[in-house]
Amino acid sequence: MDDLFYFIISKYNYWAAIVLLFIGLFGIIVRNNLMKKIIGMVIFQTAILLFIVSIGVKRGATVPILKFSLDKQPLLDATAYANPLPHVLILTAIVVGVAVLGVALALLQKIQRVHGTIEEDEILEDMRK
Amino acid sequence: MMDHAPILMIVVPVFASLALTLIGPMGHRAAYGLLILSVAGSLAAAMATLVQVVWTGQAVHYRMGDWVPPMGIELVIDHLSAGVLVMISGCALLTAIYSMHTARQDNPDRLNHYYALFALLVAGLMGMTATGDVFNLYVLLEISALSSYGLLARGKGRAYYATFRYLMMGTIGASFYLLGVGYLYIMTGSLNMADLAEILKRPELGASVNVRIGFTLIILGVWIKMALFPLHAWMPNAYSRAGTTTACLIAPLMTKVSVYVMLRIMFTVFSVDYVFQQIAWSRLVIYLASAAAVLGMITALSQRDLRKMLTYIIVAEIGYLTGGAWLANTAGYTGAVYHILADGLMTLCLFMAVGAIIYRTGVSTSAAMEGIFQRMPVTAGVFLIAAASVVGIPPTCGFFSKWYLLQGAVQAGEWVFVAALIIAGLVAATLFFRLLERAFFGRLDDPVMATGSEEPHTGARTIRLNEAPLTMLLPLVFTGAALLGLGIYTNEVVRYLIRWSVPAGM
Amino acid sequence: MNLEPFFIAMAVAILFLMLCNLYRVVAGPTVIDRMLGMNVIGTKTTVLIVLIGVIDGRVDLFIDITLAYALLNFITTIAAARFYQRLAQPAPRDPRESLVAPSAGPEVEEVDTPAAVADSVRKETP
Amino acid sequence: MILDILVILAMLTGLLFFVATTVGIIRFPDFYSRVHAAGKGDTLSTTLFLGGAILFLLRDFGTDTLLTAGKLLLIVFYIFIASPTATHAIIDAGYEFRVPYWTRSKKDNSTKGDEESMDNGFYPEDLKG
Amino acid sequence: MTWDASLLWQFDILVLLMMVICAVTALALEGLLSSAIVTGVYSFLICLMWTHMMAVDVAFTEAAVGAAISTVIFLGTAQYISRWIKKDRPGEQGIKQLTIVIAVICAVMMLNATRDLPDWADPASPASKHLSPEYIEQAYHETATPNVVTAVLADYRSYDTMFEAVVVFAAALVVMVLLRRTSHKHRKVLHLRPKREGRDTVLRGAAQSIIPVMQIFALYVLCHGHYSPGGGFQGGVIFGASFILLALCYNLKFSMNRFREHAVLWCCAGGVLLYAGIGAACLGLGWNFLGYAALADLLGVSEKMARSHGILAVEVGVGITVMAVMVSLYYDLASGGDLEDGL
Repeated sequence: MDDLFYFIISKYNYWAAIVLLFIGLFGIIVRNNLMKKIIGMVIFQTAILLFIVSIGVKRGATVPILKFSLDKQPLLDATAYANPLPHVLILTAIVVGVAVLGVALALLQKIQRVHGTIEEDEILEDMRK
Repeated sequence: MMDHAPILMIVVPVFASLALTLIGPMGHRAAYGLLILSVAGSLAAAMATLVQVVWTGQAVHYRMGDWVPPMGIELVIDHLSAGVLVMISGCALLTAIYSMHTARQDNPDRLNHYYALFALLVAGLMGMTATGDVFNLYVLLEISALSSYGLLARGKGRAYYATFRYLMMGTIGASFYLLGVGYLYIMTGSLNMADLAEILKRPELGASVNVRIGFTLIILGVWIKMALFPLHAWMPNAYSRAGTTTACLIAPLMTKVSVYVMLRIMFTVFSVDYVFQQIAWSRLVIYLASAAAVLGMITALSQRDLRKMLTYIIVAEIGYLTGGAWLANTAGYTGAVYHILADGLMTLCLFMAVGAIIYRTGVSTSAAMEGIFQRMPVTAGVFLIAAASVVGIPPTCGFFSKWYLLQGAVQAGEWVFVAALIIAGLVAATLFFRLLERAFFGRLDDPVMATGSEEPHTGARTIRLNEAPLTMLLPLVFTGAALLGLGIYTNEVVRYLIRWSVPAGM
Repeated sequence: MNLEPFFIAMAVAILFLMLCNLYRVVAGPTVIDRMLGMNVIGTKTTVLIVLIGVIDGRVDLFIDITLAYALLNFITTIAAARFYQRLAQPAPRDPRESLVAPSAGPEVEEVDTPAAVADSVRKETP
Repeated sequence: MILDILVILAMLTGLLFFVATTVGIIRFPDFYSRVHAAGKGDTLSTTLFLGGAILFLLRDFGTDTLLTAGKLLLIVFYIFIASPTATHAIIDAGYEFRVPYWTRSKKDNSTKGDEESMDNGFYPEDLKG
Repeated sequence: MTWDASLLWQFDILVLLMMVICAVTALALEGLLSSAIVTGVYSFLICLMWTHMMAVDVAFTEAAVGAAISTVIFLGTAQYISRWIKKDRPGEQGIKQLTIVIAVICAVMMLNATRDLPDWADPASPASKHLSPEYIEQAYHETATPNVVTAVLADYRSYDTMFEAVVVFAAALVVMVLLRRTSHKHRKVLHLRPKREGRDTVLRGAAQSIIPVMQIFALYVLCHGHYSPGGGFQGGVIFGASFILLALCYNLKFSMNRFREHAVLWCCAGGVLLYAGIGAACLGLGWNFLGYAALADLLGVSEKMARSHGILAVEVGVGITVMAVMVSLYYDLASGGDLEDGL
């Protein structure tokens, strides 16, 4: 029982990330509405970010900002801090995500203006004319 | 300055794009000059690096901020990337020169911003090729993707939906790549390519299912980006609805750089042994590539729109490249790398020629080809060379890449791929023969042509010479000459450049 | 006195309340209800971040996030409210524009090519 | 010790108000009353929680903790401004949309006695999306 | 078995459960605005998750982006599109179903493969052993920056960060190129906002008291990034959000009079130019690109402090760019490109 419990505890974060990933992918593939596709894309991206941030977690570790002792000496024990590298990667990736979101929304406005709809099948019909 | 060439070729276009945004409405000519200057600077730096790499026979390393590699980011330019870098900046320079009339035609307003995005795209592609860090590659991938969305959406009204689909697929591809990098990072703890390669040699990682998942995800992401056959649906519409300059810039470069990334991941980060022994599906790729080559060409045959036809030819060429890379022998690899260079030039040449024809006739269907030999002899001549190269006729470089690919396929015993190469070549011959027939014997009083060309119903064959402007013609002719030159100097290119980059264990 | 278990209990309790509030977000029925739910969840997030900081023992690093939340959560709500205020006025809508986007008007410059001239002539004649 | 008890008291009271808010948000029949519950209860309980945190910090008194406590006070202050204003804006939007009030008679008409049953015809169409 | 010493798993599981609920709801709802708002809640929750994973910088960014910018630009776009989805038509689902089957198979394989991944929060995992200890142990000695994330972001991997700034700059440029209209022939979907001087007083009062604090706070976040979570990006977003708040509480014109479109564009490019310019200056002083230690002689400090100052200067560049880009995105997206009337 303990083994199973330990197994769940040590993996649930990855499971959640993968489930969210495929929920997002499902949204992108299945939904007909382009706005929904964008929302699916956002969820898809955040799931990946969640996965990568999970890599940086260490048990019993704190924020990767150095602690100082009373005589102003930094505490430089690597096990005491979470892994900073994934945080850096994800910071960059979040920014990229916002940039893509902005461009996608701008395109959406243009599509609405040109085709009068943001439903994929109606746009395709409109283009066939 | 020589030491800093690797970074200069990436940063100079970035500075140019900033300047183009900042200086505001400074006139078409100034913007055009600035763009050409920056891309030429980039090309000069790339050439310098190439010379250095070939001269010393060693890869050039550039440490960003003087940090030692696994901690900092480094640029690594070896024989493979040096060649691709010169190809990218060269194609970009030719397109930049070519863009004088077409870019203004496509962008009556905001030409500066258009050129700024142009420069950013070049910077992104150069950075992707030069970098030695897998995450940095992701960031630059997104830069090139974002700027290409902007460029593609400058097309006519229906380009928006095509661009939107491209954005969705591109984001999914980039995200898969990022997830794959995450998997590699969680198993190894490193992001530097050389360091990753070192760590991945450990046997316990070789057998790990998660490393395999990471590899699969990265390759899948790159395949989406480069439009390999079942994942290519976004490409034809996006490229064919774009403006002429955009198409000339993006069509040859984006897909080729993605192929380069695939090679980099397969053979630098992972190894030949890993890819062809641990990955169960590696043999299936050849079939995928064969299908891409044949189906791409056949679909191209059924297109009426010239640009769409060329896009489907790209789909087929991607099939060649992928197949060559996954043949797992030296000849196939040589063919694939050589074909990156050759196909970049060839696609550029075709798109430029078609762009010039569309610019003069105003028609984008194959009817535009009617009588081109009489009206635009130079353009038509270059088009002929490019077509010969796609089909694979000896003095052009297309022949030699096909030759290596065939040789590799025969050595590997992949008869499906051999058949696919031959069939695709024949279909391409048919395709271009039809076009060239119309171009040579075409009648200008053809009713189809009457809708678009000048002096529709004169009856008599009074044909005025109506060649494209000089700024379009020069790069076009140069590209045509380069196609021949690359073909003639195949031996040298292979001996000094490609042989050096063949991965160990091939 | 070690208050950490108490804080953990508080945090989990607030999370349960958040789960209940999520019902309002998910079920609606109107958008404004969802906005309300979002606002409430935002405040609870603020509190939770402070609690996590207290549990971790380094509150000073978490406070900036909280302050950012307190300031920015406001913006979203205002934006949504603004949106509905604009929508509340009945207005005739014409979302469909001409097929060619005005910013990328290639026809303007195409005039110098002969084909375009022929094209424009043909358009005018009927 | 006394501070500890104060912390516990403040946070428990805060939790109580949070519970009240949640009950209000879930159970109240119409939009206006829900906003009322959210606006009042939430602001107060957040204040109480953050007050608890301030008290907890002041257990070990020093310049650092004083600074942090000051920032927390700032947060309390701005939540005190922002949260009611946001609620006001929401109410304003609903009011301009002429969202109807809930009245006893309407409730009597519905057999289930739950707000869900009358929602369908109750709110303007535009508000549901 | 050390699970009892692990992180607060009850907490995580609740948050993750809520995240999944939000994700499903956001994709299932029919109204697009509702989905946008549920996405906002999703971003709150993920921010909470990240705070709990001790990724404060990431959580800060997500707070700034998710709580303010994403939802606002979603709402801004929603003015110009139809706000209801139509039911998916049955006939065209064949290929989609095939894709879904493939996706589900992939999901099962990936879920199965997590067995092989290092345990979550395991201090002995390869990622925690290989590179990160060196960063943590050396960053302070080499850059005088206690916030390791800032040190890695703006010094060790500053090349990435430069291109991150270029990405947002490119996004602003693309959105502007796409949407900005010079002609006013094709007018908007929604009409002009009615004059409602009286009832906006509350909002304006609140805005007047909040905006200055917000801007000072943004500057603090920007400059204090060495010692606490925050830095250029977060500070920039908060500063940009203050202009957005101004535009929301008054109107777009009011905000644009204070921060004109030209100035926005200049700031967009200027920030990146500052960043790349510092890199090029290092190159000119004989070090490699972005080797801030080159500035030591110029500033008259040690190399370590020169790196610290370099990080600050670079963060200022990122902050300027991001601030301007967020404002620019809002201007263009919320007004539909004609800059007449925003949200």
